[in-house]
Amino acid sequence: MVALIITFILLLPVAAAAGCLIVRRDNLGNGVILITGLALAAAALMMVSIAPAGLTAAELGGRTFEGVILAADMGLLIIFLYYGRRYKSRAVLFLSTAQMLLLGGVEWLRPPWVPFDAMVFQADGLARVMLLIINLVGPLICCHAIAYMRNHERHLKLEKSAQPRFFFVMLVFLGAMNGLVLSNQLHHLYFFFELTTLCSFLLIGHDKTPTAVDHAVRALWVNSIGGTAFALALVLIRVSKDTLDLQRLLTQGHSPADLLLPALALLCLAALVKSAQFPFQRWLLGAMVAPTPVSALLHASTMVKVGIYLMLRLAPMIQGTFLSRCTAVYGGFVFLAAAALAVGQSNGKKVLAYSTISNLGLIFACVGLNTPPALTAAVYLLLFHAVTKALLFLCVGTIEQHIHSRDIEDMRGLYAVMPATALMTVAGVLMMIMPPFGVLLGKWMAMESAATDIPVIMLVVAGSALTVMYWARWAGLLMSEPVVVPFRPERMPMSTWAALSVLCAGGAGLSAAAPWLYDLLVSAVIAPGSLLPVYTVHWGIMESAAGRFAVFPLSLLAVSGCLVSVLAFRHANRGRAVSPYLCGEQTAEPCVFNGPMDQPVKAGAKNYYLTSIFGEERLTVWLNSAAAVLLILLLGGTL
Amino acid sequence: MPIQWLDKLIRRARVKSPWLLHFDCGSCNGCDIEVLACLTPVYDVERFGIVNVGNPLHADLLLVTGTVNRRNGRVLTNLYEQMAAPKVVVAIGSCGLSGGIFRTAYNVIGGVDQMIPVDVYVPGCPPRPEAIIDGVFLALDRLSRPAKSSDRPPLKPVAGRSSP
Amino acid sequence: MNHALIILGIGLVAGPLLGGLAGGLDRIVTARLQARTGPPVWQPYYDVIKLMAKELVVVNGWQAFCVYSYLFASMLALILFVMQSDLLLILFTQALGAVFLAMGALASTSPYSQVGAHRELLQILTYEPLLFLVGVGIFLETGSFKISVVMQWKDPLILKLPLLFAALGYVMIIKLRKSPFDLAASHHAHQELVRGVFTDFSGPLLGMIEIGHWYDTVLILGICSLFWATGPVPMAALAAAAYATIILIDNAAARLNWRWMLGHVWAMGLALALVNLICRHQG
Amino acid sequence: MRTSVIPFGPQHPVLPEPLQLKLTVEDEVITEAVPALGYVHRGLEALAQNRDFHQMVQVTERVCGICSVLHAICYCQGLEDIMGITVPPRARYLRVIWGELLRLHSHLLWMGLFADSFGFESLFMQLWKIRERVLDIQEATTGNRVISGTIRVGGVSRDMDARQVHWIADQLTWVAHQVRQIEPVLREDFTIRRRTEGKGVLTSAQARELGAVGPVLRASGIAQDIRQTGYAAYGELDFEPVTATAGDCHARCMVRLGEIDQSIDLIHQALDRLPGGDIRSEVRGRPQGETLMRVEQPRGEVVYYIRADGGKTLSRVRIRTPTFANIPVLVKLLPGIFLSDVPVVVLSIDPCVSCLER
Repeated sequence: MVALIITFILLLPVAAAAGCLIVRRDNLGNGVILITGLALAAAALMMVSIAPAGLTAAELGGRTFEGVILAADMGLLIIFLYYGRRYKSRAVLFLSTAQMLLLGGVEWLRPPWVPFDAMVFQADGLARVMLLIINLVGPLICCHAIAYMRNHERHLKLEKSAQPRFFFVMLVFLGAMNGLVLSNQLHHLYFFFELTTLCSFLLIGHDKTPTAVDHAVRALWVNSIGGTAFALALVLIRVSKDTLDLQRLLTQGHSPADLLLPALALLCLAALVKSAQFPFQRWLLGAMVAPTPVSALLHASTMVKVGIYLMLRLAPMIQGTFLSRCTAVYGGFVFLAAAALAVGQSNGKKVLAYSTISNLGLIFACVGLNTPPALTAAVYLLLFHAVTKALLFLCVGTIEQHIHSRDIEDMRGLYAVMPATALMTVAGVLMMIMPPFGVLLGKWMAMESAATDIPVIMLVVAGSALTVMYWARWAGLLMSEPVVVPFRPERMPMSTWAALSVLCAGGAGLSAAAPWLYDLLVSAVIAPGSLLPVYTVHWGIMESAAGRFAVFPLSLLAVSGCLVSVLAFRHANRGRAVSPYLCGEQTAEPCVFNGPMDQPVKAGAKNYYLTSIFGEERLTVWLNSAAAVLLILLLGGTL
Repeated sequence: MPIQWLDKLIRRARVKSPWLLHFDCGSCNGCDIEVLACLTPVYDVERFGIVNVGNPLHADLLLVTGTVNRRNGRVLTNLYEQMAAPKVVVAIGSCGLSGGIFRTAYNVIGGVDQMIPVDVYVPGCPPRPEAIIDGVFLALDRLSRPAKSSDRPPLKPVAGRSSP
Repeated sequence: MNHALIILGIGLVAGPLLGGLAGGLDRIVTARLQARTGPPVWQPYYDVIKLMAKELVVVNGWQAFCVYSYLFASMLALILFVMQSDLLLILFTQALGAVFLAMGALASTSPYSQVGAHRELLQILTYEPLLFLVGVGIFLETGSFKISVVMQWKDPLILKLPLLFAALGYVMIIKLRKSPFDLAASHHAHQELVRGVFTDFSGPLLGMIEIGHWYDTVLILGICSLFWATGPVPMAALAAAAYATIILIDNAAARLNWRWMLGHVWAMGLALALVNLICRHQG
Repeated sequence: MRTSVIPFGPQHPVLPEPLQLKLTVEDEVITEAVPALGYVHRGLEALAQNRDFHQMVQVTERVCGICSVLHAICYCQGLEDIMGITVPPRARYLRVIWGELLRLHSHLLWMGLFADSFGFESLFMQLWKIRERVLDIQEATTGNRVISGTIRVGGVSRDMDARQVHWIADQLTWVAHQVRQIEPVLREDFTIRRRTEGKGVLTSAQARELGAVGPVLRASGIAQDIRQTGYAAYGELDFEPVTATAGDCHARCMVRLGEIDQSIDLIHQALDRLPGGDIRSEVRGRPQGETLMRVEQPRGEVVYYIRADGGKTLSRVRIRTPTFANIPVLVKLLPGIFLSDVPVVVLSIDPCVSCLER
């Protein structure tokens, strides 16, 4: 049964991708995508409902599989080299060559040895959480992409549709992610890690504009740094240990004498690069040129989470080390720094990108703290951030196609134009910052667990305040213009509507169900052994020694409060409408006052972006330098 | 019975908490500084719960000083329309009543009642703070009565009210 | 269950009762400091009753949504406090209220309202870290974020966390909208932003904001009183003393601008908190 | 950087008078300020053509309720100049006393509003409490609190007896004592200095170039005071113009604070030296000719140009008020400051829109 599901979940996306490439007919292709999505979601849900299990090497044909993976690895690197030559990127050429040499070296010196009884693919607690994210959020984003890409190509006036290629890569990516989280052998994981890099590169450059290509190449070489670090780590582990098996490494633990700790530091570096932490954030910012579903899938919900996933895997091994402690401070710093930069942005997608980096930083901080409560916080943040951020990205994508701008200022009063999307955007924003929603639950857990670590908590509280600032002003101005029109959903394609509303409802529903998720999923990630659970759950109230969060009661109250507020909104619309205060010089036109020489003047306040304090040009250099110092500390500390 | 009691409470609260908006139409400042003086320690109208809120959306009481011309008349009407009912208007000073000494000047339309309905007229050039407070209390008397829509004649169309 | 309902009732009533009273006393004390007599102590109730009975005048219906949410969050925060729940959760809930108020102000296009909303957000930005650090400090002393545990703590926290209490002073001044930090909305409109965030709220909505502010006042004074939580008398005394000090500062200071507020409060407040925390827990 | 456009006025709680400033703002920093006027314009000067020249005194007093006596004095001095009337010495001294009382109450009023503009409400209350005493003196000596109506062509219409002179001196001693108590707050208080120092700086060269007048000019280090020309009885009294060098809002406040002391001193001097005799000379005939008369008001120099053609009414009265002269200064000072400093800088020139627009 398990073997079947794992094989299914790995091979179906690839098969469907091939199908997309072959079919080349819109309706049929869309059908393939939708059915694949449904099947993947069902498979992931089934996986959650059965006991942890896996596939052993014997079941996969032993050495043959190793050979396939090695060949694929080399194939990937050759593709990298090809793109490096084509786009004249020395960095890519150099880093890919280095990886080839490292891999070849390890193969030649001490080939990875996978005993027949070793697990190759394993679905344990953490993998199941990741599978849920990938296979529930991923297909929804693909569903949204159907209409999005149609509009996108209409807008670009393409003669020959590039959609088959687009969906091919998207689906391959889903398969790669599934493989990545299921892999139990580090060198297999490396292959999938590189495969996601390739998918990301192809999707960022999808539009083939000079900017897109430029940013894609940047993403490729920056991520190659991570790949190289990963390959180097493989060599080091291989030299010091006789296995690349994650489970065995975990049970063996580490001894300071061997090279495991530097190897772990290198893996940590690979994770940071993949998650676009400072000072590697530029590739993610550049990646925003990609069509928005790509940003949602790769650069918010799933691919950037690979770093977190890797760290969560390694967390038990680095427990109590300087590396772990350093990661906590580093993560806290990135949380603050990226939030500060987000305040200075008016480009919606950039705000989302910085917010993603910032939240990933917070998760890194939690992983670095490496206590059971902190790891619980990390898993909750991982889960809810993926859902909420996917929703927000898709909303911005939908808005952008409608108003042809992604600038926050242009979204003023969006409610009058796109009521449904505006409401869902506001809901998404509120889910990011407000109790009782999941992201805040995670943040609450993070704060409670970070409270004993004074440097980290200082960074986290400051970053948290900045986060509120940039989200709240965005949500506020969506409702800004006087609302006179009755509620009337704008016309949007069924697939868009379905994706947005399922994500929105799912985010809210999952938030309310967070206490049950704890027993179902999360506790298995944190305490696979016989440790006592961190939180006790009863009546939907999560309680630990340090604190208590009444998730379910608060959710009920929030729902009732929201209903009352909606009634108030409807009631208020029946009140007498007056123009806003304009010092007595308002005119019949909204927001226009009689100015000097009796001329009408458009009044209006724009948001504060505080560029003199939080400007990108101003801060980035300093923040990057600080992050680099922390990073050197993090890597150097292990030697 | 509870309704009556509530009604009484509300009317009492209205009398006890008049928030005023002061607008200087075209005054010489004489009346304005006397209005301001009402707020200060010697007269201290906050004793009666009167607060100068400076915002039509919050105010119950519109104190207008000075003569009306086309330009400030437009502002005056705008402010009056932004106020939430129940509201009362007190015209202060000879100019606010009729145009006063400037009545014959070329840019003067006349008193405040040329633009908006006035409830209480406080004469004087300028009226003393005591007189202004007295006028406010006369206006409060009106606030404490149940408001009828017939109390408010519709605004007269006056040239210059809407922007050109 | 009965017990819980009684506590719920106390939470609901304490806000308007104590908050309104505190508002009335504030106005009398302020008036006396200004050589005036001032209004009767129940003046805030008159104001609110009057506002609630006014015509419903709206600029944008979302204001109503936001105001109700604000009031709801403020009530919830106080109820959670009275139920001796988790301190961080309470802080998050009150932040929710503050954010809704700012969003309500953003819903109006008037520049005064908009600028006020941004200043409100900047104020949240300024005081939030300090408020959370206060929670962290209490946690580090007592080992729990639960107020029920803090209330059973035998020693007055202020003796251990004096600098953190000073940092809380900044928060209280900002949160109670007092000079020198009443930047987003002043009690009496004589500032450049008219009434800032409140500018475009009118009648019943303004009344509800006022009630929400009562809840906020009681909550912040309650958090302040946790610093001497050995019994109801010292708690009340500490809160009263802090409130009186803040009124005094309010009357002896000009309003400063937000740049100064952000820079000064972050530098001073975070330094105070950091020094206090490090001295107690890593020294 | 995103720009916002904010209408500041005509109805705005910071400005008691209707004046609109269209402010363009970037993150609360003003980039452009355009004033819009005309809300208070009544057409006063034209009234001179249908009032006789005695009646016109009452109109000039109402150019502005805060500068009332000094407008009347300037106008009457102009007519006296045209008609060659010598004003009795007692009337000249009484004019000085009322003029300085007016300056006193105007400066206290301004200082209160100024305190209010940076949010120091209790200071506003204290200053206005002191000011009430000055108004009491005005009321006791003229019969009216604000607009006195005692100035006539050829002299004044009311006298004061010895008992009143004594009483005024006592009251002023009290006022001086109160002001001395508040002075350190205005001078030293951290928050006030934070809000006023370095805000709206006007160099002396700029002040000259833009034609600033009054305390604004003197705060930029230029010791120019029209009272030094010696009109009314000023030639017989001892005083020096109060100046400051910084040219910012705090300096303007300090100049006005100095002038409060100076006014109290001048009134004391005038009361001490108050000569006996008539309070009004006889006015005969109709005026003919033209004149230009300057008087120092609380806000600075006011200029009256009067032309009479021998009729009962005057053919032209032209008033150049101090605020009119200071508006270019204001427009120059606003760009570059914070939105929160707009009220402080606007009030620092002590704008009198009623004067400005007449």
